[in-house]
Amino acid sequence: MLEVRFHGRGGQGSVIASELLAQAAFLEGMYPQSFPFFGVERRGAPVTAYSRIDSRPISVRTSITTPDIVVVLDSSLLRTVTVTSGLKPHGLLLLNSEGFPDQTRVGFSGRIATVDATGIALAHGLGSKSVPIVNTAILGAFARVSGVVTLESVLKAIEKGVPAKPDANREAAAEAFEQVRVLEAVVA
Amino acid sequence: MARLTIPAEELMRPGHSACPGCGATLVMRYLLKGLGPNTIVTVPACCWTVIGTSFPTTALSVPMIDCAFEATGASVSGLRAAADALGLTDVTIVGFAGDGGTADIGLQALSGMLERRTDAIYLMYDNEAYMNTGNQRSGSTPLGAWTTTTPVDAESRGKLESKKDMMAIVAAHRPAYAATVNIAFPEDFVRKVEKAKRITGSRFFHALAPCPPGWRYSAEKTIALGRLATDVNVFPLYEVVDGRYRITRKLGRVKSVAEYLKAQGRFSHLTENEIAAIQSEVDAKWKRLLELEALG
Amino acid sequence: MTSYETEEDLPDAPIASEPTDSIKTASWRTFRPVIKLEKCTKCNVCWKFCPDVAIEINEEGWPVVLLDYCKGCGICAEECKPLAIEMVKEEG
Amino acid sequence: MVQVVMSGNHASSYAAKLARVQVIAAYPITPQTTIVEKLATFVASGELPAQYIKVESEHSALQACIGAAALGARTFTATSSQGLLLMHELLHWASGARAPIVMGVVNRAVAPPWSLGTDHTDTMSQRDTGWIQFYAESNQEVLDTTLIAYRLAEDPDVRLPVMVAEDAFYLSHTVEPVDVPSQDDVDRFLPPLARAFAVRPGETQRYGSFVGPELYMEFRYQVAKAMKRAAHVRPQVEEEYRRITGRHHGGSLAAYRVDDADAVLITMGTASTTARSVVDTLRARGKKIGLAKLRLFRPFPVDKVCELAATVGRIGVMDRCYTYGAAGPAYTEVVAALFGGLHRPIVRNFIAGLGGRDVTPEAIEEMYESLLKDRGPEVEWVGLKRRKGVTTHG
Repeated sequence: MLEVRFHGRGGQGSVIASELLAQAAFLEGMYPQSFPFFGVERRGAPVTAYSRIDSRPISVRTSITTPDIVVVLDSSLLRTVTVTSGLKPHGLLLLNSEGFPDQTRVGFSGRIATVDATGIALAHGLGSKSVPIVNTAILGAFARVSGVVTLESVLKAIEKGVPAKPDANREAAAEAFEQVRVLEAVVA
Repeated sequence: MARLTIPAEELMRPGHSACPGCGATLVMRYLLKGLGPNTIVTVPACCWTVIGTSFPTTALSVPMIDCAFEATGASVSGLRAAADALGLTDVTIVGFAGDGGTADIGLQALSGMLERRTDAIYLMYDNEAYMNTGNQRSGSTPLGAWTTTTPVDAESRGKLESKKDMMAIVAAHRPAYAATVNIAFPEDFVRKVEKAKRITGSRFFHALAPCPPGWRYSAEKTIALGRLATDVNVFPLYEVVDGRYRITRKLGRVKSVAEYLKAQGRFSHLTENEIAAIQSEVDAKWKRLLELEALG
Repeated sequence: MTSYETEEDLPDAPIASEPTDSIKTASWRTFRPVIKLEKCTKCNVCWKFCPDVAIEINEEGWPVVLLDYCKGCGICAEECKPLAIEMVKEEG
Repeated sequence: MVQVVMSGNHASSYAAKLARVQVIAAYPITPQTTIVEKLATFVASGELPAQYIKVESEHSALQACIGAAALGARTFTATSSQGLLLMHELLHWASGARAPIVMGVVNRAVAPPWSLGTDHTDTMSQRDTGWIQFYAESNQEVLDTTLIAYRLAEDPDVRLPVMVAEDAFYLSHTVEPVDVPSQDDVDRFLPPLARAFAVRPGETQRYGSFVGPELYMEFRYQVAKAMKRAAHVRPQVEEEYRRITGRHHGGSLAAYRVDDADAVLITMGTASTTARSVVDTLRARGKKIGLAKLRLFRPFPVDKVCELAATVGRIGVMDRCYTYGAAGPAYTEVVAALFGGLHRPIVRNFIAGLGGRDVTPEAIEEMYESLLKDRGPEVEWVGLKRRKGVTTHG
């Protein structure tokens, strides 16, 4: 079973990202379970959402404390939220940022992938400068680096799942799939 | 240095959890500037339940007493009765509730409080929908507005009913004082609060509280939109003292309501004649208000 | 701020008494207001309209943004008549 | 101390007056109305300098009391049946806020169909709300228990709201002699309410607050602890009340002629008076039976029930209420209490007196006879009008 934790800010689409991931996994015949951290969503305030994906029906209903993959939709969160807490050493950290962060600052020496989801989203008119909608772009990158779901099922999930601009969202996901870059784990 | 036009003392603290650009925080801030520290605020389920932050912190320097969604008016009466019984005579008791908590689920308790002439202030901060639960339609949502429960689609054009006129309902109870206040006009807001503080008996405020995520506009426009609401006569500023109406802001030329509606995503679907229908409703209400004022 | 970890730490009734000043909401913003004092006329409008009480007026009467709390809503910049406030993007 | 012939309702009003309540908030409902009417005369005459808020609903009545209690005033309210059900949201709120409110409840059946008769369904439906719950058997007990309720509610180790239930009409509108303690005696027993918890103007305090999963259980555990402590504080308070007034009502489970009994019936409220007389008549005919009056339903006297089972082989529980899809709530609690104990008496549930139906001596005798038989239905609706003879499980 694979466990994913999404970090974002209110209004950036983290919860929809987890739901789209669930839909994509389902389309590939897998059993998904996605849920938001039920707290106080405020535009701009930190938000977390979770996904579980397994080949068998998922048999646990708790929050996720040791994720295999952490996805960060807004890297400014690195300043205030320990996004890597509980992240498995051999796990993956996928960041929406232009460049690679200094690994020590992030406190994680496993695989790190980055993609400029904000740039891609704004280029496709998704959200505004202050609140870019980056969830579909980050999912495109996720498809590439996670090895869990294919880009094709992510695009199909986006088709039905996004509240607006399905085409722009699909293009953003495809573009992020291309642009995502991976820094292999320093640890053997 | 320009003299401050409203009291300097801050009884609402920074660090609260309101959305950026939230109108309801300025409503609280100006209310407490007008009333001062000897104030106790009782708050039902609403945005402020969350804005006030979670334990162990509180966003007000004065006591805030949580109460049930339907019962702000009763909580106010209970606090006032206890204050009188315990000799805390000069403390001001305030009920501070949202539009849903006042116009819908809390209307009965408010009516009871007013009918009992409870010597207290009840302020309804009006962001025009159940915003704390994600923008569902309330009785105070304006005609034509999109909300999650009044979607825009083939069979639905946003809210089909007009906004519930709380000031008229409250005025029918003949309170000692009732007024509309708007955060875009803080001086008028605080002056009315200071005036109400000096009056004994039941006093009511209808405060406009623009809401960026709910009304779908960019956060920096909160004040501009609040100003526009009054300047297009959607939210006229007036007070009712012992049944006599007095408009506290009159403009030579009134702007068209279209300018106000087009600045908000929740109205972006409106057609020209839907806007025209809203314009005529606004004009009719303004005309009625002028007539009420003329009654003297 | 006192820490409340266990049941014994709690007050006997659900009463919260720590001011929210201990909560830094800075991380919420993606833009930050920068006040160009040379244009500022000390009119206090920014202080007046801040929903987060995140602008203070210092002794000389200048407005000072409390960056611990500012959520970057931009009302101050929007309402500043002399256009002395600019919203600047926070670095990544 | 003076003896006055008065109704159960007025006994409740006198107790509130003697307790020097400061804020009353109440909404009228049959059969509670003469409680609040009497209080209105006390306030109007100046005998009771309280603030009386005539609210527009029971929901508001309890919210007003909670608001007043937050400032540290001693509060009183009273209601019945539908009114108590409307208060349900605030009943949970009061215990969570640790508000020491005392409420008189005149037990009355819940609609539909409308019924004014006594029935414990209203108060039994509130057994999970964190209120201490007494059930009175006499007007004297209503007055005494209401005063005891204030001492218990305001005890620093307790600080929980208390409900004193009395049966509609059998007590509320029945007049009988009641010893009314002097104001001095009551003042000695019940000092003014210490404003320990009260919020003070000018303080940075939020009363109620908001928590995530990390602290909610801990706050609610405090209410659970307070209820446990109430079980220990109650006997001390009642002992002191006996010392001052000479009266004691038998504690949480008042046993009568149980020591050598083969069968004991547990009853609540006014049925206990009738049952006690039946014990005497059947004892006179050589039947070894006894009675235990369950007076305190929350906190439930588990130890007392287990004590009873140590010497009695057959226990009947008369419920003036029924939980659909299960059994009578008092029966369910008794069986649960015994499960952890050492003894396995036969326990049977008798549903009787719903909607104000008389619990006659004959009905009580029928319960004892059924209890003394080796086999019988687990739950029996006694006095139920059915064509078939046997009134078995509901």
